[in-house]
Amino acid sequence: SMSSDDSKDSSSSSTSSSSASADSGTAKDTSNLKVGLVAVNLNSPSIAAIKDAFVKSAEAKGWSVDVFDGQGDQNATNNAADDFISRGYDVIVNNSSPNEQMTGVMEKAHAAGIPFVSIYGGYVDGVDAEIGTNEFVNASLITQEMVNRLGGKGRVLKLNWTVLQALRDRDAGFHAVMSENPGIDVVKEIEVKVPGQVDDSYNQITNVLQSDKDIDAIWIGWDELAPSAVRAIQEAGLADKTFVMGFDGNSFAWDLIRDGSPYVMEPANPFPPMGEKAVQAVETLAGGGTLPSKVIYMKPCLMTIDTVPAKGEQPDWDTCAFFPGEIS
Amino acid sequence: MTSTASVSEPQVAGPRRQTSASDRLIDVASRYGTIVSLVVCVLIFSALRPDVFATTQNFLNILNQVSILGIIALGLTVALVQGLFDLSLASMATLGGFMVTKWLAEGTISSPVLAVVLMLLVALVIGCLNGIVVAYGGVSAFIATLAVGSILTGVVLGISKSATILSGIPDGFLVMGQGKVGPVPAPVVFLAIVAVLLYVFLEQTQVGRHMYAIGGNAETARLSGIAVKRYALIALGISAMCAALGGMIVAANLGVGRPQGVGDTYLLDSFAAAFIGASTLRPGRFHIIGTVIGVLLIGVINNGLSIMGVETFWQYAVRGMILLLAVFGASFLVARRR
Amino acid sequence: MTSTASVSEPQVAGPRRQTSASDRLIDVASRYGTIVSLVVCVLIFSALRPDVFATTQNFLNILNQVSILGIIALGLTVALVQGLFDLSLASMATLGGFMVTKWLAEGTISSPVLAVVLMLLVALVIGCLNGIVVAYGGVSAFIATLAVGSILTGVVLGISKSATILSGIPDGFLVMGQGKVGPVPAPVVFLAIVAVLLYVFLEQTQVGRHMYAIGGNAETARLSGIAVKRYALIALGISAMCAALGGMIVAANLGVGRPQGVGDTYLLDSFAAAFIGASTLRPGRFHIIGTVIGVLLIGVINNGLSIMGVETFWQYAVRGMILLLAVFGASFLVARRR
Amino acid sequence: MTNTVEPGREVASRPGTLLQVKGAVKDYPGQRALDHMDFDLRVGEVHALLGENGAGKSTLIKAVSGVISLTSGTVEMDGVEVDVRNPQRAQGLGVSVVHQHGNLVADLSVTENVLMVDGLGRRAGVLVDWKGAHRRVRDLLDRVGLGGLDPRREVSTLGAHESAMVAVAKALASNARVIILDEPTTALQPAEVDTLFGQMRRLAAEGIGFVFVTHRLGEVFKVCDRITVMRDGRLVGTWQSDELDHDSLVDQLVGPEKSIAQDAFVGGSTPGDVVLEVRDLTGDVLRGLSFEARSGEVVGVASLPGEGAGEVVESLYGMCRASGEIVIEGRRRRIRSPEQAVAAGIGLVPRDRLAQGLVADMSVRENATLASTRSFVSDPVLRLMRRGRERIRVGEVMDRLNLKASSLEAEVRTLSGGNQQKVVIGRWLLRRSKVYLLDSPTAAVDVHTKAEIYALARQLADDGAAVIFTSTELEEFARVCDRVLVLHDGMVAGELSGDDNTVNSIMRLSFGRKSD
Ligand SMILES: Nc1ncnc2c1ncn2[C@@H]1O[C@H](COP(=O)(O)OP(=O)(O)OP(=O)(O)O)[C@@H](O)[C@H]1O
Ligand SMILES: Nc1ncnc2c1ncn2[C@@H]1O[C@H](COP(=O)(O)OP(=O)(O)OP(=O)(O)O)[C@@H](O)[C@H]1O
Ligand SMILES: [Mg+2]
Ligand SMILES: [Mg+2]
Repeated sequence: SMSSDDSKDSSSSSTSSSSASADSGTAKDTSNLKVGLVAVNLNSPSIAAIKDAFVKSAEAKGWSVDVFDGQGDQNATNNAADDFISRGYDVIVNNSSPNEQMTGVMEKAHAAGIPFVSIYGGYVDGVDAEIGTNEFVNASLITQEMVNRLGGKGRVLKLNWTVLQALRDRDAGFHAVMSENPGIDVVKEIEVKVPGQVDDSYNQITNVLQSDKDIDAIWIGWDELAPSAVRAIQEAGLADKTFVMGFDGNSFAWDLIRDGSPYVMEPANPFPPMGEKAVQAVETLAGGGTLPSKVIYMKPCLMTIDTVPAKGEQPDWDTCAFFPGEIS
Repeated sequence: MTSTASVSEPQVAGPRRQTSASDRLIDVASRYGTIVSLVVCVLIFSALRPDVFATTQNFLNILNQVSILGIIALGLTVALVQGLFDLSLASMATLGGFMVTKWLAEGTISSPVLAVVLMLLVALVIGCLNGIVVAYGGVSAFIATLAVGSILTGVVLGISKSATILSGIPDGFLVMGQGKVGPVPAPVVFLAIVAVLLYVFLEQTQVGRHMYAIGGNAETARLSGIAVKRYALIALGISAMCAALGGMIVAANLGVGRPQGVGDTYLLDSFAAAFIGASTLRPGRFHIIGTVIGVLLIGVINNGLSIMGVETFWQYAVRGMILLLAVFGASFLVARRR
Repeated sequence: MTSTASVSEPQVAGPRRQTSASDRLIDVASRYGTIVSLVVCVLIFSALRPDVFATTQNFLNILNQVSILGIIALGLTVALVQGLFDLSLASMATLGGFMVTKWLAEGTISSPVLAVVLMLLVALVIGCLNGIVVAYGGVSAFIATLAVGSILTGVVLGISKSATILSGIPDGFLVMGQGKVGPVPAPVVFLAIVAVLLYVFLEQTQVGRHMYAIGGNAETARLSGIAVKRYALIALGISAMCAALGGMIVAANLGVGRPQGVGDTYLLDSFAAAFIGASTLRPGRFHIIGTVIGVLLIGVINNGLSIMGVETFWQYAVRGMILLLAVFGASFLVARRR
Repeated sequence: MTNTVEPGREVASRPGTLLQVKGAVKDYPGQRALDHMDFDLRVGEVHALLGENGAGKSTLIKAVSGVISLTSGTVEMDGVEVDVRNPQRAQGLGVSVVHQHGNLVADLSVTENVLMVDGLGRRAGVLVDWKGAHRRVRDLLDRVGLGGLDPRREVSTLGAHESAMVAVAKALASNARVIILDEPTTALQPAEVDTLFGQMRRLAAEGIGFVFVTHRLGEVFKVCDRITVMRDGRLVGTWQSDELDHDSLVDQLVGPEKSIAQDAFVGGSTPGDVVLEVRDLTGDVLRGLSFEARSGEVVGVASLPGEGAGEVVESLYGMCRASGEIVIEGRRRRIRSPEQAVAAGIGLVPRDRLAQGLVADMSVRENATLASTRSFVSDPVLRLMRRGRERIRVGEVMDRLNLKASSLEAEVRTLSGGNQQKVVIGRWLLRRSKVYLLDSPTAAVDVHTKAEIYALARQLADDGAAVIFTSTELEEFARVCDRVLVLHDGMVAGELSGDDNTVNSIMRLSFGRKSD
């Protein structure tokens, strides 16, 4: 089976992978598929964006999609997927649940001959297609950009919640870059308390900045913490000195970047295109075809004050720059 | 003073006179309100989606969906019988799921059965510690279990270094969450066993009888020679064991040991189920059958609404309204009764 | 029974005899246990990090950090005085923060003051609805507010489409969370105002005293002609208003209107604070000063541990242990007293 | 139950009918508590409302004071029909009540309790005027003979008798025209009863009408102008109090089919072996008390409140700390908790039935077997309760106690007071206790049941147990006890038996005077 090494290739070639279905010999009819999509929590705007894009694109093909929202309960989400399988759906789509927590579902799907397609679930054996991003690579690149902005020297505060796998990958990227940049002093690595992350991050950063004003940058694991970090910096009177960077691509984070706040950049994950890409993968698999790679890594867009789209708009996911070097 | 012996009325004199029909209606409505709501919900969902909702498969699915909530809520019911709020059950569930997978994955313990039993014992000990703090320290259960819950959260995060256990979990353990007995998923089997055991325990045993007595009037129980304090240990021990069992089934179902957030999902819902139960059949008292009905009501609402494809925000709103109606129907009539 | 008329001794009043010194010590310890714990925590943290912890700046910082929890917990205290668990305060806080920022960002209402007042009124109405369900529907507050909380969650999610509001919020509103009065942050000012108002309300007004009467014995209060039901509306109305105010200050402080999770952060902690308070000064009763001490204790522990740079998992664990000790110290002695 | 018409003896100065209830019916699920009851109260009279436990007295009072609504029937004030839908309305009409249960909130101060109905009074529009409130309450306390009591004290720190008087003060606080007292004297000492009666007469002279409920018939003739007797929710009759004497009143109360042996105590069988031996009991009040009780004996323990009788019960039952030796059937027992007391063979019938004796919403059967569950378990491991056996044994015991309940599965709260008391006694019969502590077992119990309880106390002793008995009604000692220990200042002031066992001598000793 494919190892994750293949993924690097696919990420660069992902824009052209949609033609893969052509080579399938035993094409089945894919005109009215019945898709069961399970999401662990549709309250999250990114998960909801993936779902919306998937459903829209699937319905355009004449498929029917049934959506289950686990409302935070992974166990219920898995059971719902099992239920879809036993009710004879043609495809199971996992929207954003960690795939490692769905291996039982995959086994049942395979036993029933049903493809298991995952969006942003992290690749594990048993997934027929994973449409996602490489968080380790993205984190390494953006952290390097932070180092560059600091000119290789500075003091950095890090906040993360390493319970989630995607956030652990980003953490690994951070440490990989740090190990090569001895000039950067990691003042403190704070494990944020979840739930209560927004308030906790605000309090913890405030507590640090109270006694240590010499912080050049704050690295946060995901952009939900951005307003807290920005506010704590402003309150400490460090808005001109300390900057913040994070991840994900929530619109309120773009607002912060656009406003010229201390939150200066993040890689924004292409959630809506992931939904569309997943529909293509489903079509291929359900038609009896094979994908060139089981892992389809999508390229994020770098968001800075220069690249952030106007309010209410999306970046051009296909052509946007990822590497800072691509901007100029 | 001897003359009273001659009074020879039949000892058991029935109610003095007939109850009015409306009285009886109110009585029935207050006892069966939540059950009626449950049935109505099932009927409505069945009518709207007969092909999907009203299938054996889906009913098994509903049971499967609620099994973990059910196991946790049933344990909580034992604690609530004595008026003890157990808020540590969320982190107890997380601890249970995590520790077992850790032991098994790292080979500390190779037998899944042994690991599960050991974890249940650990939970029992922690629950008893809760009980000691409550009974002998005189701390209200609410704050004691909240504090212990915080400690447990810290312990799991410390032991795990926040990392989820992904691989090395033997199939013999996973079967606890993913296996089936005939058409019946394993978690449902566990739910049934826990429900029957705790029903017998609370309704049919001496200890259960004493627990209800303590819940009804602790002072009377104490003056009747019951060692009241000991029962807080038993109750919170059972509650902790059920929470740990629930957490282990989650871990077995997902095939991973998560270090955080497993139990929190079930915390408020398990209280909701028990409180719904306390307005069923025996208004004002927590009991196993009531909790089972509360759990089913929550399960049917969640399943029905999601099968109908109702938008998430509507699911929250409608769920709240149905809950309100279910309990309202019962209590409104009780209140009018005086 | 005729001969008794001659008995003319003075009525035996007052405690039977002198309290022993140890009795008095126990009494003092049980009343002041949590306060002592608070002082001890402050002293220890000050000794360990005098430069950082024991500064005016940091004490203001602690107050600022607990102000929102404090406002919510104080409102909850009013409900708890009557034994009403208000679980809707989490989503009430979320609703409060989100709606106001939405109105202001979209220009529905341009005056921040007007928006805040309007939101408080909306909260009052929702709280009163809670109260109506509880008082007139006879539903237990626990389940009623849980259900209403679910409805509110759904409403905010529906209105917001899960999107957070960040831009377009006027400074006039932000000042509520970010402004200062002299060196004192605005949230602390709000906390102080709420604490004083509710203290006077509960201790010095007829309505407040009636609430304590109802909390002490609702049936007696009813027989005494207090319109008991009405007070559930008032209490849950106040609780909802405080929750909404807390939510608005959160929004103003960070400058974002979040559609979920704002209030949940404070739910258990506000109960914890109130329960700690109920083991302070007047054991067994909820009161404003007690809750303030509970809030401060939580705030000092969180701040101190974070300043000491203790690892997060230790923070959870140590916090749990300190809470346990603080309340244990008090209650242990009370329990021994009988 | 013959004459419902009372021969008019109208006094010119008090002509008006203040309150009138006509055809009152109240149905509870399974039971009709009031059955076409009629009642009237005149200006300036004290009107006794009597009946056995469960006759419907409290129900009638609740209907008049807006606590419950009648199924049918009317209430008139000053001849005008009124709708008393809630307690507030009743107060508006000038009706003030001391309810039988739950009159005070233990957590609150005396002032707050006394002024709960009337309001504390305000200063500057909003804030409570505490000074004024305390002043008003001090005046009221003065009037009920509690002049020295600090109105700021919490009610939970008061003695039972003080609470009772505070409850009366609460009723007097509002400017009521009708004051209803539902068993106000249950916890009162004789002197306090007299104080209360003095107040009632004074206020009656001012034109206030009193409804007075009691089970102590002596009180009725002392203070009441008229007497209404009810039975099974129905009116038996209304009389001027001088038309009845004690015996004819008892006949009306209990009805034709029951009769009460007037002389309950026929002297016990000769006492057997010593069952209980107490040596050198020392506690808060007790100063080295020693006594013994033999099988077949009913031993009374009397003292003024707070002078030791209560502490004897509490320390024998492990409810308070006391030193000394307790020997039961020759074995020295360490009793530090009720659990150990029960294990030693002691059973307590507590004074406060509802708070300490019963689990109100459990069944008769479950309440009865609460102390003896161990003898009903299937096996030592699973310990399943054998309900069939429970039912049989409880049935036997309750037969013996002559219990009246709709069934053994009825919730015990639906029973009348006397029958509830029998359930508690039955609990210790099932446990086969050797020593019974009967702590005011006849409080709030009707004449008929009282007689039954006296007989039971005797019977327990005759069956071989030792019975320790206390009461707030001193003449009960003479009716039940073989001998009475009178305590004064924590020590035995004297022991009375036979002809010496009289109310007067008990009282004299308890005040520390030697009996003549
Ligand atoms: N809430 C209730 N529900 C059902 N039955 C009730 C209720 N309250 C009273 N009863 C019944 O109504 C009858 C009359 O009760 P009530 O309290 O009026 O008696 P009472 O004359 O005051 O007796 P006591 O002398 O013991 O106080 C009793 O049989 C009682 O069991
Ligand atoms: N005037 C009196 N003379 C003698 N004994 C009395 C008198 N009045 C009451 N008693 C006795 O007092 C005892 C109960 O009184 P009470 O319970 O109020 O006091 P106590 O129990 O000693 O006080 P405490 O419960 O506070 O310790 C009974 O045994 C009763 O017979
Ligand atoms: Mg009565
Ligand atoms: Mg006493």
